[in-house]
Amino acid sequence: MTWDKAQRTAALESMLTIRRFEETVVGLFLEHEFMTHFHLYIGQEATGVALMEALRPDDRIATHHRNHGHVLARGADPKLALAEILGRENGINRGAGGTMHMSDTDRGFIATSAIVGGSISLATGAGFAMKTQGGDAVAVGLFGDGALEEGVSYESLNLAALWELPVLYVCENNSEGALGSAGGGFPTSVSAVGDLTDIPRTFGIPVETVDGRDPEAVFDVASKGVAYTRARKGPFFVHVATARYAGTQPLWPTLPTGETDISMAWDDSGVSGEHEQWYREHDPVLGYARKLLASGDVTQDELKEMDARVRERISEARQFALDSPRPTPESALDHVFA
Amino acid sequence: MTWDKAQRTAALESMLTIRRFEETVVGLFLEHEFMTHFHLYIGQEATGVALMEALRPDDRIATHHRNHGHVLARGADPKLALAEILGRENGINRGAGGTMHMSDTDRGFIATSAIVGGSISLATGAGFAMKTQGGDAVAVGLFGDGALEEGVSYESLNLAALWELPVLYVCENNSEGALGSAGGGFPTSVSAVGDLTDIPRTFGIPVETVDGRDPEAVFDVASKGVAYTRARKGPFFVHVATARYAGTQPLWPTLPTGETDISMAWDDSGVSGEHEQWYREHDPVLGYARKLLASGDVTQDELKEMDARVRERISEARQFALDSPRPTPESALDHVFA
Amino acid sequence: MATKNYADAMLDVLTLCMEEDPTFVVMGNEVLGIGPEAVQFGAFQEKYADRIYFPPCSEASYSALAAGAAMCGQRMFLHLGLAPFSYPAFSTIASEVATARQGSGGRVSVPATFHISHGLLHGGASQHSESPMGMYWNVAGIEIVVPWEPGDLKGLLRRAIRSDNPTLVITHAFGYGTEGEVPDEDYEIPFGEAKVKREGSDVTIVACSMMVAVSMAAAEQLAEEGIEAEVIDLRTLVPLDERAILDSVAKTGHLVIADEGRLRCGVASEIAATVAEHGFESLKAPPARVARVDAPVPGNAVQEAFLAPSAEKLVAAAREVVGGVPARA
Amino acid sequence: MATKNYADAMLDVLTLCMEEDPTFVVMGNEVLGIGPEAVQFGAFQEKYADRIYFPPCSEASYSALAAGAAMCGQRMFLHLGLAPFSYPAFSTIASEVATARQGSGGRVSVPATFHISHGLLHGGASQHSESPMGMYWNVAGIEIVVPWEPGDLKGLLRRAIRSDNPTLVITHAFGYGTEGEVPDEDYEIPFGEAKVKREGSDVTIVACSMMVAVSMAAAEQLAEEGIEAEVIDLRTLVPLDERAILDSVAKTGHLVIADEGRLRCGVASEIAATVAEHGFESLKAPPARVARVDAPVPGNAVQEAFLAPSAEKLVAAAREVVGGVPARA
Ligand SMILES: Cc1ncc(C[n+]2csc(CCOP(=O)(O)OP(=O)(O)O)c2C)c(N)n1
Ligand SMILES: Cc1ncc(C[n+]2csc(CCOP(=O)(O)OP(=O)(O)O)c2C)c(N)n1
Ligand SMILES: [Mg+2]
Ligand SMILES: [Mg+2]
Repeated sequence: MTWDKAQRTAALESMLTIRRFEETVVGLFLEHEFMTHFHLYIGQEATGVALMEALRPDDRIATHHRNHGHVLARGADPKLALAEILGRENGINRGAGGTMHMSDTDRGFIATSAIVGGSISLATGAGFAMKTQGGDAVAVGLFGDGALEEGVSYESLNLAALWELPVLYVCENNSEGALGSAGGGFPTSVSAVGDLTDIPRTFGIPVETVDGRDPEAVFDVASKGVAYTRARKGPFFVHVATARYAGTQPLWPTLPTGETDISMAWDDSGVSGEHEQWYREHDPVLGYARKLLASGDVTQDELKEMDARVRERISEARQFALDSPRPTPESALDHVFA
Repeated sequence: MTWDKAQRTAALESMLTIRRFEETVVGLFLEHEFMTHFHLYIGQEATGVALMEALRPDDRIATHHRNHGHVLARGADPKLALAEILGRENGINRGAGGTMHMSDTDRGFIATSAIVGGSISLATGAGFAMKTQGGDAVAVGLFGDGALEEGVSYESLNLAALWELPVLYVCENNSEGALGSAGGGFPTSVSAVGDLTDIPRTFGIPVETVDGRDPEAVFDVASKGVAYTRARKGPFFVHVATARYAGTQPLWPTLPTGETDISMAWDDSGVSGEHEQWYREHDPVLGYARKLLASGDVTQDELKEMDARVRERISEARQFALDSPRPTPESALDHVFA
Repeated sequence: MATKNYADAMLDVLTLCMEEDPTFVVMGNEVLGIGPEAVQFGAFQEKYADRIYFPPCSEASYSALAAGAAMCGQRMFLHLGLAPFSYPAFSTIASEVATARQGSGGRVSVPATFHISHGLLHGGASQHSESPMGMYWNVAGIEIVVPWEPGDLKGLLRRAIRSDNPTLVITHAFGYGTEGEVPDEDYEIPFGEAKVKREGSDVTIVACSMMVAVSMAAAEQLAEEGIEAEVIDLRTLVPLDERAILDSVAKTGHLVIADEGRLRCGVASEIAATVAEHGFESLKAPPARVARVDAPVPGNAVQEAFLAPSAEKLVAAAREVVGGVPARA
Repeated sequence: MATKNYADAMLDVLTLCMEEDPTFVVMGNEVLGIGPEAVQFGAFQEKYADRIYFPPCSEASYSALAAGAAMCGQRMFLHLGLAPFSYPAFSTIASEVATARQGSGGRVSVPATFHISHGLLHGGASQHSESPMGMYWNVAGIEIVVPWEPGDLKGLLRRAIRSDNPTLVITHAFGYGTEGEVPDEDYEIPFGEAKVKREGSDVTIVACSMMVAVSMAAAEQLAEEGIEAEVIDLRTLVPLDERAILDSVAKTGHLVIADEGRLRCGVASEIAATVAEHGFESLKAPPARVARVDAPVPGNAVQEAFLAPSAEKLVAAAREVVGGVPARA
C-alpha cells in the first residue's frame, strides 16, 4: 500500500523538520549552549518518519542514543525537544534526559538508552508486557548495527522468538561507508556475520531489508512487520540500510555538507564537490523531494513554502529553548524515586 | 584415522576411570566429605577422553563446572583430583578450587569457570594468545549447550571468527532428554535456535556434529577440527550430542543407574528396568566395552582385570584424598595476589 | 500466625500477587531455589503454570525484559539466582533499571522486583559465594531489601512488588530453610524501618540478612560475660534507617557491624562511616567492622571460615570496643 | 622532564611496552579516547597497527579475551572506554579476572591491565557519568589504580602492565587534557604509596583522581582563611596506603574525604570507616565525606553540579570539622 499525495508531502515535511532540527542542534552546540556529546539523525530521516507512520498511538517504543528523529517523527514538539537537549526545565524530560535520553512517554517511548544493546533488550520487555496484558499493541526496538555486536541483543532475539513476543526490531544500519576507527570514531559493524540479517534468521525471526532513503519503501516493510507481530505471530526484524552521514563521528558531529539547500532538489548547479554523491544519491530529504517533484505531488514553490514553514517552526523552537528556564539545582533529587 | 588396539583399550580404561571416579565422588558427598553442589561427567566420558587424545601437551584448555572428566582425561592424577574436590591442601589447586574449579595448569588448563559462558570466552582469549605468541598451539573451550544461551558466547564466536583465532570450541550438548525445569533443574537448551550448529555457522565458523557415545567418532571430528585451527585457518566448532544422565540434576546429582556393572557389557541378564535404555544405548562405557569385545580388542577377562585395576586405583585415590591434610585457615590469603 | 520458612513466606506473597493481579508474572531460572524448597514450589508452579517463565540462561536480557515490561506497568517477580548470576545483568541494573526514572525526569517508572540469593555456601568457592550488597548500594536508584526473618521477608516482599520503584530483594542462600513466625494475613512492612531484635545497653551490633542470626548468637555469648548487646536488623539498605542506628549508638556508645560482604566499600564500611559522621559524639570507642575478609573465597570450608564473619569474631570485637575507652587526643 | 598530558603519558608507556615486548598488544573500542587526543594517538596507531585491535562493541567478551590471553602470559593494555561500558563486563571482571588466581590455589595468574575513564561530563547524563571506584574496590582480587598527575599515571601504568596481577586503571574522562611534569625516562611507581600533594597542619583531605585537583583548589581557599589543609592523593586503592592517611590524621586531627563516586559504599565511606576504626584516637571531630550525592545524574550541568563534590563543598566541610570540636560523651 502506498501513500496518497497528502501523506507524501506530510512525510517530506516531517523529514525536513528533523533535518532543520538537527542542523539547529549543531549550531547550538557550536554556540556552547550544551556541552555533552550528541548524535545526529541526518541521513536517516526517512526511516523514523515512515516507521512512526506505520505504528499506532498505543504501541510502545524503546530507542537509543540516535533518537532525535524518532521522537520528532512520532510527533514530539520541537520546542520541547530542543529545550530537553539544552537541559531546560520544560523539556520533554524536564532537562534530565538531554540529547541521549529523550523519552516522550505521551508518545509511547518507554526508554531511550545510550547503552548499546539497551533499547533492543528493553523493547523486548515492552513486547512481553504487550503480550501479557492482552490487546494487540506492539513494541518497537530501534537500534543501530553496532547493537548486534553486544551479546544481550542475541539473548533478546532468543527470548522474543522463544515466547513469540510482539516486537518489531528495527536495525538502522548506517555503517555503509562508516568512518569507523579510521576517523577516530567507533568502528561499528565489526561483525564476522557478513549479512546481519542472518542473525535474526538464526533465531527463526522473519527479516526484511529495505533502502533507508525511501520512506515509502520503509513504510511498506514496517507495515508488513507491524501487521505480522500485531497478529501475534511473533517478532519481526526490519533491517534498514542507510549510508552513514559524513558528519557522523563521535563525539561531536559536524555539518560537512553544510545547511541543506532544498533548491538542490530541482537546481543541479550547486550539486558538486566532495559531497556530490551525498547530494545526488544519499541525502534522503533531497531524494524524496526530487521524487515528489517528479511525481507532481509538490511544486518548487510548495517546496520553498514548506522549507520556509519548517525553518520558521524550528527557529521558534530554538528561541523557545533558549528562553526556557533551567531546572533548580535542588530539583536534582526530585525524580530518583517514585 | 582410527585407533589401534592399544589406543582403544587405553581409551576404554580412561573412560572407566572417569566413571569410577565420579561414582566415588557421589559416595564422598553422601558421606558428607564435602558439602557444596557438584556436577558429574557420567555419560560424557567418551568426549573428554577422545578430545584430549586429539590434543598436544602445549595446547591450552578452558573448561566449565562439569570438568572432572576433562581434567582426568588429560592425565591428572585421580588422587590429586579427589583431594581437590575434598578441598585438601595437596589437591590440584591446593583445595581452593574444589569440584567446580579444578585447573591443572601443568596440563594446559588455564581456567575452569563455573559461570556459564565463562569457559567459551576465556578460551577465546587463550586462542588470541596462541596466535599472538606464534607457534601452532591451539586453545580449546569446553562448555555445555546452556552456554549458547549467554550473550557472551555469541560475542566470543564473533571475535574468534573476526580475528581467525585458533580456538576449538567443543559444545557438549547433554540436553537430549534433559530434565529441565520439570525436574526442578536448570532448563538448559532453552533456545529458539532449532539446530545449535546454526550459531557458529552464522559467524562463518565451520562446525560438525558427532555422537558423544563413540570415542573414535569424537576423536576423528576433534582431530579434524584441531588440524584446521592448528593450521591457523580460524576457529572450529564441534557439537557433541550426548544423552543427559538420569542422575544429573542440580544441585546434587545421584546414581539412579547404580554403580556401573561392567559385566553388562557381555551379560544381558541384568539389563532391564527403568534404566534399561541407558544400559543398552546411552552408557558410553558399556557401549564402547561391547564394541571392543565384539571387535576382539578385549576379552571378558581383560575387561574384568581392567575394572579391578581401575577400582583399585580409584579406591587408593579415595583413601589418599581422605588422608590428605586440610589447608590451614590463614593460608586463605596466600594466593589472592602474585 | 504460623511457623514458616522463607520459601513459604515467598509463596504466600507470590500467591497473593497471582490472585489479585491476573497479569502478574513470576520469572526465573530456578524460581524458589533448586534445592528441596523447589518441592514446596511445585503446587504453585502447577497452579500458575501459564504465568511462570523459565528463561534461558541469559541474565542480561531477561532482567532487561523485566525492566522494559515494568516500564509498561507489568508487575513481575524476577529471580536471578545466586548473586553472581546477576553480574551479567549488571549493566542492565546499573545503567537502565536504576537510571530510567531520574533520566526521564520522572516520566518513566520501573516497578520491577529482582531477587538474588547471596552468601557463603560452605565450599561454594570463588564464583558462588558472593554477597554484593555493597556494590548494589553504590548504585543509586534501586531500593534494596535485605530481610532475615521469614515474617519480615513476607511483608517486605509484598511492599517491594507493590513499590513503583525498582527493588532488589537480597536473601541468603541458606535462608530458604530458615523458620520463623509468619502472620497468615496479607500485610506490608514499610521500607526504611530497622528492627531492634534485642535490646542492650553496652554495644550496638548492626547487621542484615543472615548476619542478624549470627549477631543474636554473639549477643547471647556476650550476655554470659555481662555485656548486653543491642542487635539491629536493618531490613532495608535503601532506604536506610539511620535514626535507629544513631539512637542505639547514642544509648550504648559502642558499635560493631556484622557484614557477610567483603570489607572494602561494603555495608559495614557504610554504617561505620555514617555513624562516625553523624554519631561521632556518641562513640566512646572506635567502631568495629566484622566483615568478610577481602579475598575471593577458596573452595573449602576451612579457609572459607577464616574469611567469614562469625559469632566468635563478633564477640571478640564487641569485647574489645566495650573494654577499652581510648583516650581522646 | 617535560610538560605532558595524560595521553602523552599513556603513549610513553605503551610505546615502551610495544618496543620491549614484540607480543604486547593494545586493544580498545577507542583506545586513547575519541576526542582530540585521538589525534595524538594517530602516529602510534600507524606505527603499531598490527598490534592494535579495535574489538566489536562487546565488552563482556573482549575483556574475557584479555583475561584468557593473560592466563597464557599475554600482556595487553585493554581500554574499555567510559566506566559504564565496563558494566557489561562486570561478570568477567568480578567472577573470572578477580578470582582466577585465588581459585586455582595460585596456579593461574591474570597479568591483564584494564583501563576505564570515569567521571561527571557536564551533561553526560544518567548513563555516561559513572565513577565506579567503590563497586570495583568491593571486588577483591584486582589492583586498582586511580592516578591524577600525568607523571604518576606514567609510572603507575608502567607498573600495572608489569604486574602479574589483574589491574584496573581508572582515569578521569577529563584527564586526557590534564598537563603535568612527566619524566622522560622509563620508571615505575610502586602501588600502595599515597602522595602528600600539600602539607598542612589543620585538616587532612584525602582524594583520588580528579578530586585531587579539586582538593588542591579547596586547600588554597582554606589557606586564605588560615586553615592549612594537607592533601593526600591515594594514587592506588588496592593496595591502600592506610599508613599515610592515618599518619596525616594523627597530625591534623581532622578528616575530609573527596570522592566523585556516589556516597553509599564509596571510596569516601571506606576511608572514613578505616580512619574511624584505626585512627579513632586521632580524630578531634567527625570525618566528613564530600562525595557525589546518591542519585543518577540528570542530563544538565545545573543539577549535575548540585550532585557533584566541589571545592566549595570541601571548603565548607573542612571549615566545619576544624571549627567545632564536639564534646565527647
Ligand atoms: C555498552 C556500550 N559500549 C560502548 C558504547 C560507546 N558507543 C556509543 S555509540 C557507539 C556505536 C554504536 O553504533 P550503532 O549501534 O551502529 O549506532 P549508530 O551510532 O551507528 O547509530 C558506541 C560503541 C556504549 N554507548 N555502550
Ligand atoms: C551466569 C550463570 N547463570 C546461571 C548459572 C547456574 N547454572 C549452573 S549450571 C547451569 C546449566 C548449564 O547448562 P550447560 O551449559 O548445558 O552445562 P551442563 O550442566 O548441562 O553440562 C546453570 C544455568 C551459572 N552457573 N552461571
Ligand atoms: Mg551504526
Ligand atoms: Mg547442558
